[in-house]
Amino acid sequence: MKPIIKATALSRWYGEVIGLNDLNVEIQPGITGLLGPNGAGKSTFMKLLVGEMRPSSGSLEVLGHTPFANLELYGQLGFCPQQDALYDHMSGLQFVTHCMRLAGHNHTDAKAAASRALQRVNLQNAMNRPVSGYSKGMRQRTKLAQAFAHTPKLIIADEPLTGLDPVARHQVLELYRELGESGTSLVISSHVLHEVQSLTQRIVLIHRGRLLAQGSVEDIRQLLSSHPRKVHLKARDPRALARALLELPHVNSTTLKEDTGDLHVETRDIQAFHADLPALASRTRSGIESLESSDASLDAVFDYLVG
Amino acid sequence: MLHFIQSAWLLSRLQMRSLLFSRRIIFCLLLAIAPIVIAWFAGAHQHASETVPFIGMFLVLQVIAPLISLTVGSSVVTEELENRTITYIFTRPTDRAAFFVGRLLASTVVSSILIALSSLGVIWAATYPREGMANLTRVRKRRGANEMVEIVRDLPDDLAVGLLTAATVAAVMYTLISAGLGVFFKRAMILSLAYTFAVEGFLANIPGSTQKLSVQFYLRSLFSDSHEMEASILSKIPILSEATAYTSSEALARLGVAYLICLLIGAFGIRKRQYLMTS
Amino acid sequence: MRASTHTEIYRPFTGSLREHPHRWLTIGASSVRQGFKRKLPALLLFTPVAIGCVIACFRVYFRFQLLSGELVNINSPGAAGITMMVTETLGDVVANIITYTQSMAFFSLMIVAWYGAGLIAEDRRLGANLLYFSRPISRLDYLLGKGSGTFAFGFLALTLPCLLVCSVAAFTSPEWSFLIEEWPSILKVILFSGIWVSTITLLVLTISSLVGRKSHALIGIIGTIVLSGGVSAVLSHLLRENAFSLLNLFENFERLGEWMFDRWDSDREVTIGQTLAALGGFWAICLLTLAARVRKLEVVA
Amino acid sequence: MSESVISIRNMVKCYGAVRALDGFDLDVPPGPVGLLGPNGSGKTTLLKLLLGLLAPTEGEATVLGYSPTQRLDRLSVRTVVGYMPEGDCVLPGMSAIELVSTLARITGLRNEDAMTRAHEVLDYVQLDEERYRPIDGYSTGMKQRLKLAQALAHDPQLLLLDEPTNGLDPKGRRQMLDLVEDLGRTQGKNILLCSHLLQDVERTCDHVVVLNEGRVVEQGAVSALTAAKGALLLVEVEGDPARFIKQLCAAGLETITGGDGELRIQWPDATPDADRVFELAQQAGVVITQLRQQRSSLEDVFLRAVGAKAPAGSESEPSDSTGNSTLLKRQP
Repeated sequence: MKPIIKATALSRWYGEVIGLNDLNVEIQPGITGLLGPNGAGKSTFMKLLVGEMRPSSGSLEVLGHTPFANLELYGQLGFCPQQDALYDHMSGLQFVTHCMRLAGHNHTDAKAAASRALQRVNLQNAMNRPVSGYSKGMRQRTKLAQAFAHTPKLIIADEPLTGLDPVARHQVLELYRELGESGTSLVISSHVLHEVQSLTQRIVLIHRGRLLAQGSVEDIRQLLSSHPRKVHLKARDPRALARALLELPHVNSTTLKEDTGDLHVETRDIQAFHADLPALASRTRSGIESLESSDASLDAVFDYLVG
Repeated sequence: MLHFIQSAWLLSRLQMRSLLFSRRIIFCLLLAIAPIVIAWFAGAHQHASETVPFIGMFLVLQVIAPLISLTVGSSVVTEELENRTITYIFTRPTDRAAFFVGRLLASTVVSSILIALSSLGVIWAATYPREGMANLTRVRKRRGANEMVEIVRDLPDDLAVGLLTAATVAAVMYTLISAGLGVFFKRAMILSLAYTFAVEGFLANIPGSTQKLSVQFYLRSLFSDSHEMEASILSKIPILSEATAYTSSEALARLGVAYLICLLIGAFGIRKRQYLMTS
Repeated sequence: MRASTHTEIYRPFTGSLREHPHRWLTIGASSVRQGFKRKLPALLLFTPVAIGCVIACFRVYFRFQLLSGELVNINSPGAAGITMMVTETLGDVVANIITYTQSMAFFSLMIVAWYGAGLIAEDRRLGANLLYFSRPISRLDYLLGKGSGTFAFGFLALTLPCLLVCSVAAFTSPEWSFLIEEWPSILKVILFSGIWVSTITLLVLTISSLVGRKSHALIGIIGTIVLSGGVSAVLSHLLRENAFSLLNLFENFERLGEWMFDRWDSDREVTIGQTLAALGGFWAICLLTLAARVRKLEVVA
Repeated sequence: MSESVISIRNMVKCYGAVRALDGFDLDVPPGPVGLLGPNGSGKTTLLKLLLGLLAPTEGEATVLGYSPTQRLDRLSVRTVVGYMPEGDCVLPGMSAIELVSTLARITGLRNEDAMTRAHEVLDYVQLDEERYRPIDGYSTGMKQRLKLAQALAHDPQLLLLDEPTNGLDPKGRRQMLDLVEDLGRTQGKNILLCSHLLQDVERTCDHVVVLNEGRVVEQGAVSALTAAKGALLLVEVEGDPARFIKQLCAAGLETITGGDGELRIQWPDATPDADRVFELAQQAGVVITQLRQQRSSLEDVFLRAVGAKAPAGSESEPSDSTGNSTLLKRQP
């Protein structure tokens, strides 16, 4: 499939501060998580995607267009900015209708599309109240409504989850899942990794302005062979289990946490470990209570890569 | 083209509403009322044909009109930029020039109405008949007994018209200048204040042809050309005597040309420029 | 992934807190230290004050030298004429000091404005009020601290140079005659400059508390001074009513100076009572606004 | 359980018509305590009340023996309480060491104590050579740690932390959580931690209080609240689970298959015996990659307490992406 976003040797700097440094990335349609530590160039990349800035060198194509002030692209693009900035004296409905009218729709369809979008984000009873009275979660959902009201092909969301309480965060995530399923491509930048992982397996990791890793979390984890896999076991008799595990050839080390009774096992070959475990468990009868490999989590991958 | 006009009209309505609810407008109202109050007090002591030119020229045209239009005009671009709502407009398939023209239209309408009302207020306050006129006669007596007789209550009407046109033109011009500066520079308000009171104040007040570069010069020619100024104090000040070089129609033509050029520069500028919103 | 225990050892604090720690003094001292961190503005602002002070000292020094006659040997022809002319230009010492104080008033205002404008405005913009008021300080401590910081700059700009000039006068006057005869006027000079500095401190802090940023505060201060001067001039001209000159801060202080050093020319229409009332009113407005704004600052914390 | 650190009686705070705090009693135990609640549930108002910055409409509170609602204790309570504000806050034009020592001196430390204490605290939060640089060059992580340092400057017995990990990147977040966990658990400081990121609260706090619309709707020890209810085993299997399921049913264990190949085995009695499951898996020649007891997370506790239904009906992990019944249709 044709990539929705294609960046070749893209770099952008402000004075001596480097934003992006020779970034080459292709993003396929679907939901993609854009990750990276603070100051890695994520927000610079977002601003270039939305056409708020021109690249200093290299080229960038979004849906086949060069994004800066490109009216044709903006018809198919929705942007949900990070700052919590809205027109406080307008109501939610007026704001989204205003945005739709600017996109060239006449008053009736604009109002209809706006109320549909606001219903979809669960703001139907608050949409006629001025935005100044909205909670942080409601403002975030209003911003999102204006991003997908005109059913764009691609929605770009910059840190949509920070500062939201769990209730609002759930609703926004559900919304993104629904949009993803309905065929709209999504690029979401966030620091709340476990939320991003619950939304999509495909991530793009940017660090110091360059592409560090791309693909599904599991595949990236496989590539990181230098890091042994970590497994956590809880058992009634952890010492017996530990002794037995050490006999397995591919187990590097087992550490026992006395306060929580957890057993941390590091192994070179995770498949072999999983294959041998059932036999070992039934043989030692050490009463395993839980077996978790938190290693494939996005947090762990992020740690190994970014450190 | 229709979409351009439609979005321009939409954005100007939005700017109109946000202006009317903002604190700027209260500041402008105070500025508009000030000359009226002064004219009211002055009316008790001086004859209208003396106060109106004095207040009109020095207070309204040189201070109040520019200040009001700068306050309103500088918010055309910088207001949305500062509270970051510009992203919603710049990621829409609308021409950015429509954003500039639309909001400029709303600001110009607001500032010209305010300043026109303020000048009307000045004229009304100066000519309002009041018992205070009694002591006016006493003042006249010392300067020559016969003058008391010809106290003329009403004002030569072309002086009033002159003040109104000059004030409105001042509003239109200065709103565009501050909006244009807003397109290119971050601190539009301070820059336009500097331009109006420092640069123009300097250019317009030294004799010589450099006066033609300043808006004030043309405003003066608009205002002073409209009536014979023999009796009023303005003729006594040498700088102003050169103002009558242009008739009001010539001055209007030149200002019109300048207006168009600035408008085009602003429209193209806003399309090309990258607006970085610092976090 | 459980967290490994933290290797950093956290050492509890063994010392004790002071009983009455004069918290406002700490705030004042830190604002002064902050002010003098940047050298260039300090240099630019304080050089005119230094030059003025040096000139005043020399004038006073020559004045007394001429009196004692060492400078010009008496028997040379025409010496008397020269000394007469020079003494006449130098004028009486106290008059010298008063003119010096009034001429430095403007510079001291600029210095106090530059250092004081950001004290409350930048605190609000950068959220420092959250840090200040999560400490056991009352609003009075905060205000006293900021006020003392600004006053210190004013003191350095005006009162200290005046004291310097007076001390030079005292040393050079024959057998301390200046000190013995004129000591009340020295006290008056100190009082006068003290009042001026505290008034502009109040003005600067009030405006600083009203606006959001240091640059806006500076514009506000300059605006207030120019506007009050301009409005009072225009009004008094237009309405031929001199009561409006009460609005102008500088004129009020001129009259105050004349009255304090009993050089009051009687045919002034504005009486000293009105001037003092105007100053009192100004102080009241400033203190009320400051109290209200700082209360808002604390609750926002 | 020793005497509570904070005890609040019938606390009411009204801003005009809005009742930010709706009259509630609360006893906060010593040690690290999490304070949860959706936006606008009264958390910040409560913190300001404890600091003595706000006077309540009714009710009173005692913090470590001081009563911040009374006039005389209003200021002195802040000598034993350290507050880490949420937003960015810095003293203009100062470096880290100046900021911490000035604030320590303002609290009441002597000059020499303030300077040594500032260095100690900055070492603790690992702001090494950056402490001499002006703060506007700091990253968000360093600013958060500096805020924690200034709260620790006068060694308070109670720490009020407002969203310490908000907006941090994962590395910064881990450093901050290590600090908070060390302070709470190893150094034994009393902490009241406000946060939206419930994973962080779960990791650093022992006790939790949930506020909603100005009232306490849930409180208790974290371990108790998230304890496993009933013996439900979640097993993730590689390869074809069908034979394994047959084995399980044969052994009389009722099994439901979740969305992404996750098996839910309902154990008849309360104590599941995982070895049996491994034995069955070995016989079925199937590889188990994940096995854990079904425990509700703090997020589920929070969502239940705040009245928003947990996603997908069953008390599953928050990261369960197979939410068939989406929240969109339901009223929040």
